[in-house]
Amino acid sequence: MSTVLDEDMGAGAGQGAGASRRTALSLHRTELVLALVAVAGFGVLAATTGGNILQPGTMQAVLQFLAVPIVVGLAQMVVLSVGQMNLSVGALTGLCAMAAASLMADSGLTPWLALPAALLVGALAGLVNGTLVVLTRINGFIVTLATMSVISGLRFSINGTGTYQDYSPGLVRLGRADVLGLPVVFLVAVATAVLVWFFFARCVAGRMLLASGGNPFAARLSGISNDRSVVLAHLLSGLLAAVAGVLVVALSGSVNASVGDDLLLPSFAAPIIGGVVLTGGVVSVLGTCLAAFIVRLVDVAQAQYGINPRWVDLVVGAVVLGAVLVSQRRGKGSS
Amino acid sequence: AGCSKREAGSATGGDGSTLSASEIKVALVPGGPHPYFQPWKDAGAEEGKELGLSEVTFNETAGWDQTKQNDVLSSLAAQGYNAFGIFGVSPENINSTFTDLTDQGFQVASLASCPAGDENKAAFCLATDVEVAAYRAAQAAIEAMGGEGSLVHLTGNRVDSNTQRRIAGVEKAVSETGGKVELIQTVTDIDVDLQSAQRAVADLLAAKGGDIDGIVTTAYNPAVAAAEGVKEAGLPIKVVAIDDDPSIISGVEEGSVAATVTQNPVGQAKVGTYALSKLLEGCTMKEPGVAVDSGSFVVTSDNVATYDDERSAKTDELMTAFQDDYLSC
Amino acid sequence: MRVRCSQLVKVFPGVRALDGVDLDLRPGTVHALLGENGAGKSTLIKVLTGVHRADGGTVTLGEDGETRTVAFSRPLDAQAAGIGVVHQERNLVPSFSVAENIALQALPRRAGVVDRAAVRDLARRCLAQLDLDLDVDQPVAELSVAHMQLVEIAKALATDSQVLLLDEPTASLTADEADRLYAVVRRLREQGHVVVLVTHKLEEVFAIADVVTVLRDGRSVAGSVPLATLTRGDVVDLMVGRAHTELELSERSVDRAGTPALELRGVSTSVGHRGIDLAVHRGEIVGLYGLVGAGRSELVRALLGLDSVTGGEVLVDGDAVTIRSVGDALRRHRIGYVTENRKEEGVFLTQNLARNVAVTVWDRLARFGLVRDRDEKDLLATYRDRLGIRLSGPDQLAGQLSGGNQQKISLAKWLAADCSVLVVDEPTVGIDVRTKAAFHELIVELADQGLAILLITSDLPEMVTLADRVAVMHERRITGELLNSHHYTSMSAQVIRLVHGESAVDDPPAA
Amino acid sequence: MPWWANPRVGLVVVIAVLVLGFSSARPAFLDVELTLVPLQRDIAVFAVVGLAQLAALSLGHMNLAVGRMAALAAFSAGLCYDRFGAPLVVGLVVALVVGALVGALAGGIITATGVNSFVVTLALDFGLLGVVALLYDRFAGGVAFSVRPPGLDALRSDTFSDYCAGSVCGPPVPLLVPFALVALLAVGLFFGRTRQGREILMTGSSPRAARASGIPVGRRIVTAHALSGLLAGLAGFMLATANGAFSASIGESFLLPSFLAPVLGGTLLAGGAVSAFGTVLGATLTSVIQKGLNLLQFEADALQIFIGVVLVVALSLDRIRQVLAERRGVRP
Ligand SMILES: Nc1ncnc2c1ncn2[C@@H]1O[C@H](COP(=O)(O)OP(=O)(O)OP(=O)(O)O)[C@@H](O)[C@H]1O
Ligand SMILES: Nc1ncnc2c1ncn2[C@@H]1O[C@H](COP(=O)(O)OP(=O)(O)OP(=O)(O)O)[C@@H](O)[C@H]1O
Ligand SMILES: [Mg+2]
Ligand SMILES: [Mg+2]
Repeated sequence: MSTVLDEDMGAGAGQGAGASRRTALSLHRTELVLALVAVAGFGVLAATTGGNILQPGTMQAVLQFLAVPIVVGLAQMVVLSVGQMNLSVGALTGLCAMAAASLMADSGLTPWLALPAALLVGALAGLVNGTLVVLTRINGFIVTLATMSVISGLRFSINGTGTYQDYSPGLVRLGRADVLGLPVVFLVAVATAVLVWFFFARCVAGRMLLASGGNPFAARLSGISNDRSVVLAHLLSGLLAAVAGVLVVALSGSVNASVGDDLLLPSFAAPIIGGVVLTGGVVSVLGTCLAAFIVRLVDVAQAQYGINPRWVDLVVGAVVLGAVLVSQRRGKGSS
Repeated sequence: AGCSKREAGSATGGDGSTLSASEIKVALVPGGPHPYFQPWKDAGAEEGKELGLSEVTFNETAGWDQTKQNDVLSSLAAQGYNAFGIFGVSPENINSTFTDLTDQGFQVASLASCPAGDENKAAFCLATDVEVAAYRAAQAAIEAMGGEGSLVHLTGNRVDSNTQRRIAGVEKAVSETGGKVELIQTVTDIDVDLQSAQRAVADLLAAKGGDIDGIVTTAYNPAVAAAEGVKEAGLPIKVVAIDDDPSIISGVEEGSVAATVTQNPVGQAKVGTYALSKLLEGCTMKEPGVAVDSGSFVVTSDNVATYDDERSAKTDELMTAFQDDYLSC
Repeated sequence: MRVRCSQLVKVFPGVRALDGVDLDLRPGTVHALLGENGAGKSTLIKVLTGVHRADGGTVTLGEDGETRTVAFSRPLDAQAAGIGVVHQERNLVPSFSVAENIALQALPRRAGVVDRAAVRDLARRCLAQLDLDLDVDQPVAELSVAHMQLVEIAKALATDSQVLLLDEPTASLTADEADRLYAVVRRLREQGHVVVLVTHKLEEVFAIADVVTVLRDGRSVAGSVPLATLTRGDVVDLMVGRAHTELELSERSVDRAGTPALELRGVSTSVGHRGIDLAVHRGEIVGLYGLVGAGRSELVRALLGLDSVTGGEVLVDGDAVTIRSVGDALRRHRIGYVTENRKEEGVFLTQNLARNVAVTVWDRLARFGLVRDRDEKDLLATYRDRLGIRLSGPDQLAGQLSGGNQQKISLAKWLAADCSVLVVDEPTVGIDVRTKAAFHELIVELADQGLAILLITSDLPEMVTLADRVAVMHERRITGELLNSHHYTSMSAQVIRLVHGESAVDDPPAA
Repeated sequence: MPWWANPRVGLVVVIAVLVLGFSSARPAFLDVELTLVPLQRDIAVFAVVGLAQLAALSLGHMNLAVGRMAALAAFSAGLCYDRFGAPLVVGLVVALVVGALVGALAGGIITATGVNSFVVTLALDFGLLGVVALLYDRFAGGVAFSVRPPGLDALRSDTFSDYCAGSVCGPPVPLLVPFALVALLAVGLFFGRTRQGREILMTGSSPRAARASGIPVGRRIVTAHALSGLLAGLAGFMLATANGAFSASIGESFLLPSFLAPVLGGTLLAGGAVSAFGTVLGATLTSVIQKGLNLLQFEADALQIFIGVVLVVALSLDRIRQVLAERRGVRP
């Protein structure tokens, strides 16, 4: 074969084909569109409610209850990064909240001991999840469904149907405090998000998780242990769920075994609307946070407008689909 | 062709045959774990001991799922339980469950809630009339508001006929004020999880806290959340809660909750167990399927110390009513 | 470092992929590893690098005095022992940047945090060895196949191994890039490294290798023979196991008088083709040649509805048609399309072979709406024999086949579809010599039976052998059309001129 | 492949062991009227729910709206009985059609927009929740229809042993079970034997390769989702029948079991491989565990803990078989 043929090789470089290229680019586009949707939604709310939403009190309520969805979304995102799922995040959030409250109310521990203990519980549960997945090679979906059941049982066994209150006035005061108008719990959630972002963007361990999720075989060939990635992802997911639990304890002033029952779908919705793919290898901390914010705006809108509850779900459905549609249409249109 | 349906037979007890107290095993089956039902456990056991029954059990594993509850019931039946006091998870379906059990010769009572519609296939229904309870709660709220202003109603699962009845009860009380009180919002589906209830309350207060004069809650988690949220926000909103969980009673005591409407779970379990055992011993209902109100009590800071006596009195009254009026032995 | 394998055995369910292989890799040599598709070359490489664990035999490292026997249980072990590799299939993390993919095996780090400057540095150094100027921050998903391949080679260079195993590294490279690679290989040889080269391109073997090992059916039939002692014919005979005769195709005559089976008139596409005229008659093989990236694949993809045709006319048997999808093409117009991208589009890696082959003909196989497994298996058996596909059974998953055999499956499914027009894109990438010849015979036979064939290949000798006419594409335009004289030297000269956008006319074909 | 290497065999063994264990601990487990008949009814309903999810999983998609599709289908059946006095089977057909149409709508949105099925069906779930509530409000004056067509009660509570030809009576199998059997056979045949079903599986394992192989990918996606909706509709009808009323709460608890049954049975979440029979085994396994533990009368918390533990332990036992199979070099 002659070599003359290839002088102008690379003439077309940079226009490479391939569908996967789109995923990489569309992630940024998704984030951008979500940001636009969030700003627009917020703007519309502010305008139509006569600025009520901009009142400090309202803003605070909006952001306070955004903290837990963000952290729980991140907890799910971490396992999605390696192509796994964690169905136990919600129950685990509840368990950790109950454990912390119980340690303070029943055992009289100070929050300084109770909260780290709750975090430890979460991390341990995550470790168990990950280890079970790796050791038994049973589908992670099933394993975490089973552990979800176990965790729900444990959560319920701490205090039955009872509600803990007045466990630590100091902690609750802190949980409801704000710094420059930003609630402390929200700041904690943002800090957590920044840490998670840093972990995935810069830390060797985080990059390894993404490599395992993006192409397990390639990761193995590069000396990365996929098993270790799976265990680590579950462990971090448990830890983040525990952080969410701690936020619940600090924010609400009362917790019972029902906490976490309503978190499973939102935990998936935030990252998936945020552009994270179920098969792993791609994460978007910003997208997850923005998606959680948009979902939160829908709640707020419901309260602000006093929408007939019968129509709320229709509206939520339309908004979710609409937001995603806009982001994907954009993605298609400009590529 | 030549195929015909066999007549249904019966499995255990009932059907004319009578049982002695020591053969009677009663199961009290709520829809799922909930603080409201907790008194059933002890009240039922106590009554069972008093009557010399073989066993009275309390099983809350139904998990708010009618299919699971049916499962739990048939498992209990297979274990030899022959009388059931049931809080049906879904009131619109529960008559079928009752029919299944009675067809097999078991005795069934509908406790704490009656089936939806006008029919009751259980031997009797001993329950708070949820519509009346909600009506009274709304009335209490309206009274606390001084008879005028804006009211908000917080409640649970919308696609449940009990919720529908509660909404109707509140609406009735509001309409009776002749426009002086306005029901500005009904928030549903916030009983799943305490956090959702807290979030909904926070959003509500942020949106219209200033315009709201009263909140009436007819589900547990919203009640806890509303009591707390209002106290926290420091708004002059009157909150009327439901039931007498310790957290709510302490709210009534310290004034953050204007009133709570308590029901009579102890009476339901006690009288229910009694009547079920009598039915197995050969008594019959004079009027099968009768609905008996187990009573509801508005508790304010005035009577928080004494409402329980009132309630015990009601229970005793129910007991005699069953002995004298409802059962024929 | 010297590496010796003796009597290596590797068994997969249903196949003995390696059945007693001996290999002796001496420092300072380029060692060609040859064999037909499915002979076990890739498996041997995977055993040597810890991807698979051998079921028997030994691997020893080191010179005579101090040898040690090793059994790698994971890729990391092989890496640590100084063995680097480029596997046959691409193994990159799509969302990662070029730099990070190159450095992934040992990410430079500081306190657990990736040292991004060092990563970029390392990547640039490795790419520089290949004379490659790529944006190291670009995600590899955005690269062309060729560039991915080069990144993978750069990645293997990053660990500075004593032994470098290259499994068909040039399959998707052009000759120019291949030359750059071989420059690196020569340099490594001079530095005393061993390079193992697996390829089906015998010209490359004779240009660069010193020693050759030939595998057949998992056994080494020639163990570490100096290449100087062999001719091309000898090597082919060793691989095939019998005397192999070069294919002699008889002169063909094509009747171009009737309506073309497929004709493009002034076609433009959404990807930028303008005014494309092209006609393929029944019984004719039309070659479409061009540089990598000239837009040939894009043109046929648009034609088949995978992209859109925006202007001009497409005629099938003289009737203007609109083709919306491959299914449309197959069922309404009987046009088949063998893709160049076998891993993503050609085969269903996680489905069994029978289904892979029958996917285009289920409506024909169905009786009363139901498809019987037996019919699928018969179909597979037919093409197994016809194309010489090495498989262990119809239930084997396509992903478990050797690369070349996957290519054959991708082909078989369209042969089974019984089309009257066949569009074939790079059909013989990664296919061994014998199958290639068989395939050429098959294409000619199909054309003789009256099929119209549009053949895209970057393999110029193949083009000259097969095509009746050659159309050349440059920057998404047809720059000229030539009647094939089947005379390599003159044809190639003309084609090359067209390839660069010049006219071919002033140089009359030398017959 | 030896018979024991088949993953389905593992499930059968696990189920058999559990049944043995439970029935020796609680002989009541073998009580026909009170245990086995209700158990079969549960399995029938949840197998169909699982098959509904399986239809979406075949593509590597998910249907988060299974429950709500079931609710809407049950509503339509109820409406037919209530407003038009339709006979039993008409309501069933209407339920199936409505389910299929809603499913097709989901599939249509997914193909038209290219949005992830998770998001589309999640949004649809919310939308349907609202629609179902509004519809019951408008047409049933609340949350349930009370009218029951003739035959419904028999379908609900009878078993074949209630029907005798002369002295020969049928087996103690609930009348609902054949519905599940038909669904099982139909789904098995569809994915195993028909061109459409196979093309859906091919699409599931690689959409790009499917498109390049001439499979009308868009239409197959719509078909699979329509099938999912149809089966959800059937499940809704069956549950409404089993529970005795056409109410808005039908399907509320379908979501997790719908995934559990097929995934336990060997269906891949990633798409491209399904097992209809495995789904039935998966539903059986979960129902048996639930039933057995119910009979052991645990407290609410212990019950949940044990359900999880038994599930993991049972599946781990099956793993041993799998490991053995792999060691023997058997391809799964
Ligand atoms: N993971 C696997 N499972 C089962 N069989 C396999 C697997 N990998 C390879 N084989 C089989 O082993 C044999 C050798 O395959 P191998 O990939 O080593 O061939 P090769 O010489 O590299 O061929 P090619 O030139 O086509 O790349 C083939 O028959 C193939 O089907
Ligand atoms: N090796 C490459 N280098 C740069 N760009 C490439 C390369 N391969 C493909 N492309 C891109 O692909 C597009 C055209 O590719 P297409 O596959 O249609 O061309 P082709 O003539 O068939 O070449 P190939 O031999 O790669 O199949 C161009 O936009 C080009 O940018
Ligand atoms: Mg190979
Ligand atoms: Mg090409």
